[in-house]
Amino acid sequence: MSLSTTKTAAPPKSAPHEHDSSKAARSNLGLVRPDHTTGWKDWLTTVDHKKIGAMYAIFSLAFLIVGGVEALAIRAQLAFAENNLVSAETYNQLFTMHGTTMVFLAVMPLSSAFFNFLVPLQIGARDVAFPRLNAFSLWTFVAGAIVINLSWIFQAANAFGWFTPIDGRTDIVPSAGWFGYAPLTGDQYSGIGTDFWIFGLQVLGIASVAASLNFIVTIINFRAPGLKMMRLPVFIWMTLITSFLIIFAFPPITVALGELMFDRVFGANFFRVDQGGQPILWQHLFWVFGHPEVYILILPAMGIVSEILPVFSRKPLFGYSLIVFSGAVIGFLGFAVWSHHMFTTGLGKVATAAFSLLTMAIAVPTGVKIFNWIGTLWGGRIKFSVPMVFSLGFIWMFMMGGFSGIMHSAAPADAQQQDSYFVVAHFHYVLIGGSILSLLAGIYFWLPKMVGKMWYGKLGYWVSATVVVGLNVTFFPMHFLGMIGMPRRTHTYLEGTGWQPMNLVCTVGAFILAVGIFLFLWDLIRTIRKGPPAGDDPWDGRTLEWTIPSPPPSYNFARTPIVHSRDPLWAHKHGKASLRIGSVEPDPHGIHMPSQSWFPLLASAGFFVLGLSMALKQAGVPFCGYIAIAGLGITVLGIYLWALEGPGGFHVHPEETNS
Amino acid sequence: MLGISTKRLSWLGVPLLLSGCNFQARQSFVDPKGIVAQDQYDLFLLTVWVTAAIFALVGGALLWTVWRYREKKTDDPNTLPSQSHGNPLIEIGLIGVSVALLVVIAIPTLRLIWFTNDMPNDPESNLGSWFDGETAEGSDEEPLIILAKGWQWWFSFEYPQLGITTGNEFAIPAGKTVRIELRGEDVIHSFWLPKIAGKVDMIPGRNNNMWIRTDEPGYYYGQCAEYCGEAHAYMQFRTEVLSEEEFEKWVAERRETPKPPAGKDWNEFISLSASAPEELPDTDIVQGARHFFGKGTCVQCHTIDGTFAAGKLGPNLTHVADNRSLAAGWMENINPDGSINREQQLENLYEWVRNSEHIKPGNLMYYDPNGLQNVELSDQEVHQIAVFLQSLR
Amino acid sequence: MSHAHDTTAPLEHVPTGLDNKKLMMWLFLASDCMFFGTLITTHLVYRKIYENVGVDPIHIFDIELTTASSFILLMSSLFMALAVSAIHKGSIKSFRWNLVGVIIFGSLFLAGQVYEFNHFVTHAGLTISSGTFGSTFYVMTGTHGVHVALGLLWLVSWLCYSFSPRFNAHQHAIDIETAGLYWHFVDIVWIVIFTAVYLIEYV
Amino acid sequence: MSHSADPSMDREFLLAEQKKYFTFMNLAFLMTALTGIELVIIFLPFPGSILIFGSLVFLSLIKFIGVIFWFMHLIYDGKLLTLIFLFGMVLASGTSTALLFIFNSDRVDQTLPFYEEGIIAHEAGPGGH
Repeated sequence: MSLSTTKTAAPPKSAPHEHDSSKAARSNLGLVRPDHTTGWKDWLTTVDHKKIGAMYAIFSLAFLIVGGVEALAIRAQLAFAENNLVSAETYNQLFTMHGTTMVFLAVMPLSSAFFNFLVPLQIGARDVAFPRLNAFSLWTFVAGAIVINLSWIFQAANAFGWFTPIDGRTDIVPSAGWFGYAPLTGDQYSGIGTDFWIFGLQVLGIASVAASLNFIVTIINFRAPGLKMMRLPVFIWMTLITSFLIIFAFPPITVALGELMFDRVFGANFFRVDQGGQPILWQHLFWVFGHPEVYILILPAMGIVSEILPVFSRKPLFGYSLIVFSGAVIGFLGFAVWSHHMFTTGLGKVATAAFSLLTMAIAVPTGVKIFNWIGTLWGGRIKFSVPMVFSLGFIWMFMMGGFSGIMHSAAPADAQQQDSYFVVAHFHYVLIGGSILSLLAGIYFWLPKMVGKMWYGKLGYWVSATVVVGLNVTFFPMHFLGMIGMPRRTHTYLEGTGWQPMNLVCTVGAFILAVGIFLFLWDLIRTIRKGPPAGDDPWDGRTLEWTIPSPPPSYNFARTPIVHSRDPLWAHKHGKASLRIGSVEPDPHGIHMPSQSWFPLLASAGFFVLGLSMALKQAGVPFCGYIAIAGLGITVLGIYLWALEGPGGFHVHPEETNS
Repeated sequence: MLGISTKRLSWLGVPLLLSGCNFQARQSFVDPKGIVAQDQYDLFLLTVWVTAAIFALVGGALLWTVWRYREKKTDDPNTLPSQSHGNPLIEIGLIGVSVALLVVIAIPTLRLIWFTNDMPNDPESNLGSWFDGETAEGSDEEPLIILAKGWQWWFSFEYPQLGITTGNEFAIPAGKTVRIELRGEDVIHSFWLPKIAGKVDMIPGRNNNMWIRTDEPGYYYGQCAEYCGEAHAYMQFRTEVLSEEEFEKWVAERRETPKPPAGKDWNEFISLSASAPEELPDTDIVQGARHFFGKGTCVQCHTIDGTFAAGKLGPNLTHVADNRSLAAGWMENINPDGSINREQQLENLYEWVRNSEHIKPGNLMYYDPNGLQNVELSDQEVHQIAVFLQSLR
Repeated sequence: MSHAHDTTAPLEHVPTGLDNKKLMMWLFLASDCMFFGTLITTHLVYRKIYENVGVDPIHIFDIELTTASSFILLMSSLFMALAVSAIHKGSIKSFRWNLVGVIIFGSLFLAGQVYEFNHFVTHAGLTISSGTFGSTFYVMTGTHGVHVALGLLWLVSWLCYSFSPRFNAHQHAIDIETAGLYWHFVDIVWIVIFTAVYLIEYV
Repeated sequence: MSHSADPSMDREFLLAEQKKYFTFMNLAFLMTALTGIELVIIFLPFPGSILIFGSLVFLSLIKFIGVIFWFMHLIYDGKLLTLIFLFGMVLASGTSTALLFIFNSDRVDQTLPFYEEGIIAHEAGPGGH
């Protein structure tokens, strides 16, 4: 795609003192920078947002499989009444880890993969604002994820008799639920699984907040010339709102987890009932985080769908400003409805009524989005490519999840639905039908850009069909299971309850869903290996990322684009000449590329040591307190070296090499 | 295309699912029998109808749009569809309609929040004005109060006005308002009796309460609905709604305390048991009682009214053989029709004491540091304890 | 010295004209509002629901000392503002002296807090396990103390770095300003804690 | 933060910095005075007075605003920064207010042992009051 060359004056630049050669330079510390490396060294030290995004995607898909296997084990156990496939303790560990894994290790990082890959490309930037901080976020996420999941290894070691915690408790995998309600998570009632959970989540929280700060700065400051806020793609808007939600929602959970840690490790009394602690406070703090977290999971999905629908309807998004505005309203209201997770805790009339009404109010901006999506389709020329099929499935399934959400908002009716399978059905429709479907749509949409290979064959349609069918067969009957009284988080149930037939249906559905995900992975791998070349713009796209080659070169844009409208590429192709994308005169020194670095990885490794050894300290493993301090030392050392090595960087000259 | 049509096909499965679903199931909240549950069900149905109507409209619009504006072979590839990007009037209109529909749900919701949260017996309560009867303001009659406590993993029910304590089962009179005080004794539990009323949590350190009332005598099943640890799934309870006379009878029965298997009274039995066991008759029941109070360490956790067994950590066993269930509702103790097969019951009691760790994994009777895991009991001794337990009615 | 020098766009392109690091620090501080908000709320909630916390805060608090601590932190904030002003003017010498002032006052504050904690534990018997009051008080003020300590570490690092030949007033002014923002934030958190935790007990 | 190398700009800049210097000094004196006033008014003989409570909140608010707008340069910087920070503040204080409203002593289980006996602290016995 050749861009017209509307020229602006080249910005004056001070002479850069970095050297331009493709040889690795030395940092201020005198160490050789890991620039221009290849293979694993390159991946470990990269600061390139595209590679970091790809790694987020790989890790999150891996954890999606882990969480999925946990889900299948849960469903297999529940298929028959009074089944004994897994023990009660294992079952509790499975559903705890399933929830934690899916929320923190699968859906959030998969969204993050899209943020990383797309944000600079869609706003016409070279990279994110702080590339090394971005690498740090990735590796800290990996550190936290490994800390939590290592508990399975220690549980296995315990089964073989190689490892026994000092208090003799054998629940080494977290088993208190992803919500971790005190006092069940107190040291009286649960073993070191809870410690793994606490420290893993704390580390993950650092990763999320650091990444979000980075994205906000990037979106606010790194937009290409002419890309005003109200010209941003909706996906970028939703990224911005999600990032704001993360930076405001994670502090409360950080504090709550910290207080829980003080209870468990240092004998504080935040949630210790006999000393005056109020467990209900944990619930409040958790849901002050937990409800915005729900929107952290769904808003990126809405952004992705808002990008895909216009492309395949060949029409602009209907009601752009209203969609953006309603996204912001959803985000803001997300902080005002947390207690609707606690309608049965005896909040009192006024609080219950207030939270009930506010929850209903959220249905309005959500409905606005759905109306606008239909408005986008209306009058378009709808092409049923795979991403579009997934997006349409998303709207349908998300609507169903939304409607059961409205049912929950009526607090007295919710007193029957709360903690029953009705709720399980509701949030799986929202999270699978909402988040996962749209993330799959996004993968089908942007993978060609990511790897430069195009999907081929009809497998994509089969994936969408299997996933949607599996989703409905699994979760639709759960509405009825909830209505006939099956509570959540139960390891088994009696024959006489009448829950058997539909549980069997759900289990069958879960395996259909698993087949769908398996087909998807197969399609993904075969496309990456053998797909035909995708070309720059395979879908007739509308936004800036489709103006550059696929896969994008390391420097993204050879010339910084100048944008004159919303949907710049569409306007460029079909609009008036005045709306064509311009470009900034390139810098004669070439494009400045940041240097790669080992130190973000080092700082994250410190968190890994810290988290793991704090959990093991609770198990009574000797010297772990000192190792934890050493871990903190590693992090501090990493940050110092990172700061002292200097920014570095080198220049590339795409115009020379390309022309 | 495929994705859409399959999605439609999946709807064909719904009737099949419905046929596999028994809405009269014993914990079904769509088969309400109490006033609170009935109101909650009505509100639920209202939300279902409202959302179903929206779903039909919006979903229909979606399907129609997708069908109508699909790409056709006849479309001219060189022209673009209309590039409209918004219509404020339509959007404001749709927002208005959504708000109106939500108001339809909001008004009865608010009404019911006040209705279910007003407690009988509270000075500022308006419950009396909601429906006529004994809870009206200024009425002399006190509602029956039940103190329900959640333990890991069983329920205890105390009647402070009547001086009765039961475990995992309680009875209430039909047609009377009952106020239930809820307490969590260790971790958070939740009291859920789906056919009578929605759940309210039992939170340690916090006083919660609810009221229930039903006019239909019968037998109802409930369960803990807040995840409370390893044996959460096994934490169930049952409620018998009795006519007023039957309730009086039940209260009288439950107030009776068991007699010792030998000797004049329990003190004598215990002293004999300690000083001169050979003077006691060598029957299973006597030996069982001795194990219960001695070697079996049962008294550390269980109470039998009228004796010095006053443990708090386990259910009250005063009338354990009259209970319809064992092991927090997990095992049947009485036939569904109410008749009693004594041999079967003995077998159950034996099984429960002998194999509790398999029947209810994680239960504290076995796994507590002072529990049965550290008590050596032969099969015969367990049998004797079961015989003694069966005598408690 | 700050976390990341490696911003990739020249300022000329920045649509808002705000420096990346400064923007990021403000975002972090906004996030930290929620952090300290939650900690202070935990304390206030327990103070609200328990009339009797087993210990009379007025008796154990030494309000004169705490007021002095507040004054000390305010003074350190003043020096910080002057240090930032100095570095903008390019006067490294004045910058260093002001920074030394910040570090001295900051250390004094920390010393005051250590003295206070020590006094509470040894004389009033208030430990982290003393009901909810001990837990919320120590964790809240302790977290604030850790923030102060981290800020000191950061500023001491800059003081050392200012002697390095690589230090350039022009180039590093923004880093100093960012560190300063953090330091001032620690000060305003203390302003809130001083009122909401200490003074309010006397009303 | 890059002021240009132009000498006339430099002089203006230095003048502005000089003005800031006095602003900072005055502000510091004001806040010291306010802190002193705070210490004094809590000992005024109106215990439990809403007036004292209100003035404490008011005084700390003044100090708060003084620091964020002048020491932290918000008044000299872009509006966006003010907006971001105030958004965080509003969210935090809103959540805090809601939680303080929701928590009431009337639902606290007052039968717990510590509540009756007041043994929450002081296991160590009477100290140096």
